[in-house]
Amino acid sequence: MTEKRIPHTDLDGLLGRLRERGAVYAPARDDAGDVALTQAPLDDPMVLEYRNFRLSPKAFFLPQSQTLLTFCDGEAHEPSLPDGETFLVGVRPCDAKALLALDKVFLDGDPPDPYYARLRETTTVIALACTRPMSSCFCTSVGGGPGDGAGADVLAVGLEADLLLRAQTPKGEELLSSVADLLADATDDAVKEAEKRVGAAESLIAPVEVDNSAQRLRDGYDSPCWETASQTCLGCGTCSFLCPTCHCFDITDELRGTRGRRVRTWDCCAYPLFTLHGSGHNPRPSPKERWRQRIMHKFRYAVENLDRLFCVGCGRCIRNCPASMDLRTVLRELGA
Amino acid sequence: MARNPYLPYPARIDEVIVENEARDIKTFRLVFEDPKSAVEFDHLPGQFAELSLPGMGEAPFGIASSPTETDYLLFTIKRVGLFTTEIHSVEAGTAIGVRGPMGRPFPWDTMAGKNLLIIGGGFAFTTLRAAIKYILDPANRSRFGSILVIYGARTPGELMYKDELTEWQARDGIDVHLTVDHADEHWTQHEGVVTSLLGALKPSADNTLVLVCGPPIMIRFTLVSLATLGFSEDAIILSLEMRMKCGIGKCGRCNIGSKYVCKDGPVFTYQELRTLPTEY
Amino acid sequence: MSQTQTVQDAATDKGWEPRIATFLCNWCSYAGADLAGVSRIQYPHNIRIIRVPCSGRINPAFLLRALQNGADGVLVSGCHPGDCHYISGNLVARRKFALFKELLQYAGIEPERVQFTWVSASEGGRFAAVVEKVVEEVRKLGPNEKLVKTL
Amino acid sequence: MTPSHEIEARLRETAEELLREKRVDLFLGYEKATLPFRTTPLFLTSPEEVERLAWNPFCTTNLAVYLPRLFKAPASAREAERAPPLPTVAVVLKGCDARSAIALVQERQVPREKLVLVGVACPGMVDVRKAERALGEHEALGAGEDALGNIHVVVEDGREVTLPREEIVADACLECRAPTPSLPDVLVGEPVEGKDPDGARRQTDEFASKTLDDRWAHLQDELSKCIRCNACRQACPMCYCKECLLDQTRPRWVGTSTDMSDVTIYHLVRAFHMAGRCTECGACARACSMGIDTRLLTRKLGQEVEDLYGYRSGESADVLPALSAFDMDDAQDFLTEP
Repeated sequence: MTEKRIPHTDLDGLLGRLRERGAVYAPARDDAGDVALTQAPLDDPMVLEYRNFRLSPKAFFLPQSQTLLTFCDGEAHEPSLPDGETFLVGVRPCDAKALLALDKVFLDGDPPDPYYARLRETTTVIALACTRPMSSCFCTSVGGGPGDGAGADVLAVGLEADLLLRAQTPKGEELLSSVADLLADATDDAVKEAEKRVGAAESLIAPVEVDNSAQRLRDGYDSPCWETASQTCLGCGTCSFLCPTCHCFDITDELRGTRGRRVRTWDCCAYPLFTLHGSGHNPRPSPKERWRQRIMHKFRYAVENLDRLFCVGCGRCIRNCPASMDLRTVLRELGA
Repeated sequence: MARNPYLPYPARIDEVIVENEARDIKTFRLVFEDPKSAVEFDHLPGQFAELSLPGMGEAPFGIASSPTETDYLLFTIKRVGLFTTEIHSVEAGTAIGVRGPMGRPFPWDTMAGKNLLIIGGGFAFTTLRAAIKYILDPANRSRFGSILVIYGARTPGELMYKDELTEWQARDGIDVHLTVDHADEHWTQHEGVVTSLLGALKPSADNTLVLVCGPPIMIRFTLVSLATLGFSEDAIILSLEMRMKCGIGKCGRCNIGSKYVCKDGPVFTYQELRTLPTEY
Repeated sequence: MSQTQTVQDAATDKGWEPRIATFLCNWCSYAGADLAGVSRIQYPHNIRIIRVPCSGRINPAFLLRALQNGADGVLVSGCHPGDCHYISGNLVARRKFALFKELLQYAGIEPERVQFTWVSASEGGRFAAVVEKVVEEVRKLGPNEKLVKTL
Repeated sequence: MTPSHEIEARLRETAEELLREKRVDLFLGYEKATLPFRTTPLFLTSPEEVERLAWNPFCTTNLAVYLPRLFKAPASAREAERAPPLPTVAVVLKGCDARSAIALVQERQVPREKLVLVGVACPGMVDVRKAERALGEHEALGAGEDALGNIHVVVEDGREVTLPREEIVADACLECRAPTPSLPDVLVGEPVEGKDPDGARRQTDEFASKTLDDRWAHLQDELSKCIRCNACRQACPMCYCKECLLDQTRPRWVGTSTDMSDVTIYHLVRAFHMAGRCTECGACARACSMGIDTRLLTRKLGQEVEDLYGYRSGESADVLPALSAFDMDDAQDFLTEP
């Protein structure tokens, strides 16, 4: 595992080199003050201090609307897959980790999803260790951490004067060697400083008890808490759409004249129509079943099925729920 | 490179057969445009496929034909929703896309050497027809014991595959009993719900597996009757219907608990179903 | 649906011609259009007529859908106030239409793209004149690019 | 302005009394949420739990949104036979929320006789987004209110920051014309006057004064943030349709994609359906996690309805909603004449 160092002052040079290879998305502050992954020629130095982005980067791998097929005169054709490289710089470790969950469904599943696979293949993720966790964060309880590089190709840790860069995958190794001339070797001091910073961030994160969640949720399937908790649910898709691991989708056809396309778009299990049969029967008829499904899917079914929690503790669903629901409350109530 | 799982095999609707009096159930006979597709499309009764009309959408349907019927695929479709209304309006000759075969078939290995009790209700008889055709094929018949079929519909006019039913009733090697909820003046066979006929026939549970497909209400009562007759939960095999989109375990729509109906099903034993949430 | 698709199909490669999705109530305006035809009154061929039971049946989403599917303009006509065959369908519709037109304009869509009028069964001439005017106004605007969806 | 803690105490007393005397089955109010600047709706059924009820500057949710589902009509005759009797519900309502409740009564979604409207004279609620922006990169770990109604925040390094209330109150609240609920069964707090009731007109006039193409460009820019999550619709008390036109599939009127044409039509349809029905509570804007100004179009339509038909939504339970009514002399200068 290669470990390197780059001074903050050389970051622009690094981004410049990446831009020669493909599209580069890096954190930038918008007019309203929000920091988002933005593809812009950066005049200002890259933003290194920020809370996590409002939107998770999952749309880079599973676009919200994606053409699966095109139609012409009754014939279906595969759209051409993108082949240019994309670099995502500054993804937080929780969001990088979410990619491992998505990989379980879209890469390891039989058959793999060719569209996801291609975007995953052409995209390099350079994560930036988190120094500013929020009160809604609980990554450390779901197997992650502010300095966890799993899911990323390179993990960067911001130091006083440098970034420590650690290759996580062969793709990351290749990337670091391709810009070796910009990098210095990591020193013991740098590694220690990184550890200290990550540790400091870790200490800010309040734990949530999710050990053995699958078993506890199995036991809690008929708990009255589902009814109580779901009373406030408005049935919108905010939690799912902002969630870095939620991946359910709909497929619809669009046609005009003899041309058209088959599109997949994000969908959400909180919507009543999600499971509605053509016959009018609905297996999950009320918010109770739908809210339970969302929690069960993340903390039990995914564990039973794919051996992985489908929650990375980013807290987006908690911060953005219009009814201020907090899934940690339910997990606590169920002792899950 | 592996075939894009979202890309359907091009096929053509060869023939459209109206199955019932209400004219809302039709059987579509499909022929692949490329004979190679027919080879790749290697299915077993119990499996389903996604059919699509370009621009009109896609929907999953149980395959009504047996792999022993090599020249075509059959799908029997009731007009209920968006896609089914579209497909009911097309004529023979229309291009159609087929993705599949998908899902787990009936457990043919377990069924070998067993007596089979096949219980169907109404429109859900489609994959059971595929199973019967498969069993009755001379190459397969000797692999199974006795075959008892119980098939019911609301009225005589609602029974599907009428010609075949008549043929099966006339031939050896299979015992077919029909029933209708409401008889008309020409009906000479059993009248009453499926469970009443099941109660009258009292099939033995000994070395017997049951395949059950039908509307939820029929299934509920049938399971009770089967328990009374001494059938164990792992001897009862059911097929579920769920709303589906991708058919390949990605879109998350057909989950029942940790199972995907599209991949882990649609065929489950009653024993397996008992471990799942009742969200179907 | 198929009617709005026809509007699209009418596109020709030789020069742009406005396509106007025209919603007419069954009782007055459709009969008015019919009368224009029977009386051999000339009017531009740019309209594609969609017959609805009453102007009160029209959901503004229909009009948006037409614009999304490539219509360059939309024309809606019903019975004159007081003449509605369902007594007050057009009067309820009038409020909807007034607000809808205002909404589109406020949102930045040219007001000429969506036009409303009343035509009775005896007003073949009026129908032709309205169509003439609407087609001319939309022609001046050029193709609808704001709401149309490119597939 | 009545201090929040007094209002909170009154609400608890009211709830305790109503539940204990079994005059209501359910008391719908607010409870502190896990994060600062937020409350979550509380469905209270037991008089022993009234201590959970909260009143503070963060009681933003329009609780009227939960009313239609509590009184949902049975889907079939068979269901009607088995349906439990309708509940009696007390609900805490600010000025805007009370208008929504009245509008729901008007549209016969909720029976008035089953409601106990507990109105609170509302000093304006804090906009979470504004508050979070005001803190910059700091995060609030706790928030409270002083006697003047200003917000005191403790941030992560232990410092306390004061945010002047008027700087972080929601736009909808600033523009509110009737913060004191009309027609309540119980009114809590001294009546409050609107802060800038002309603000809404000013904003629409300003937007209308832009050129057509600038307006379109602004709208597109705003809507390009949309992720089609439906939160604006779901948070709206007036969006109770059993099957929304935007969800219909036979035919599908609006595509599900993030194509700008689909997105724009989604928002035009949603806004239009609010014409003469929107009570200007701002729930849609609050619910939008992407910060879209969802009130841009609905605000304008509300004013048009008022100007053309002299009607404002939610002010009286007895009149016919403007778009269900008509007048022979309604303006029709928008028509195309030959």
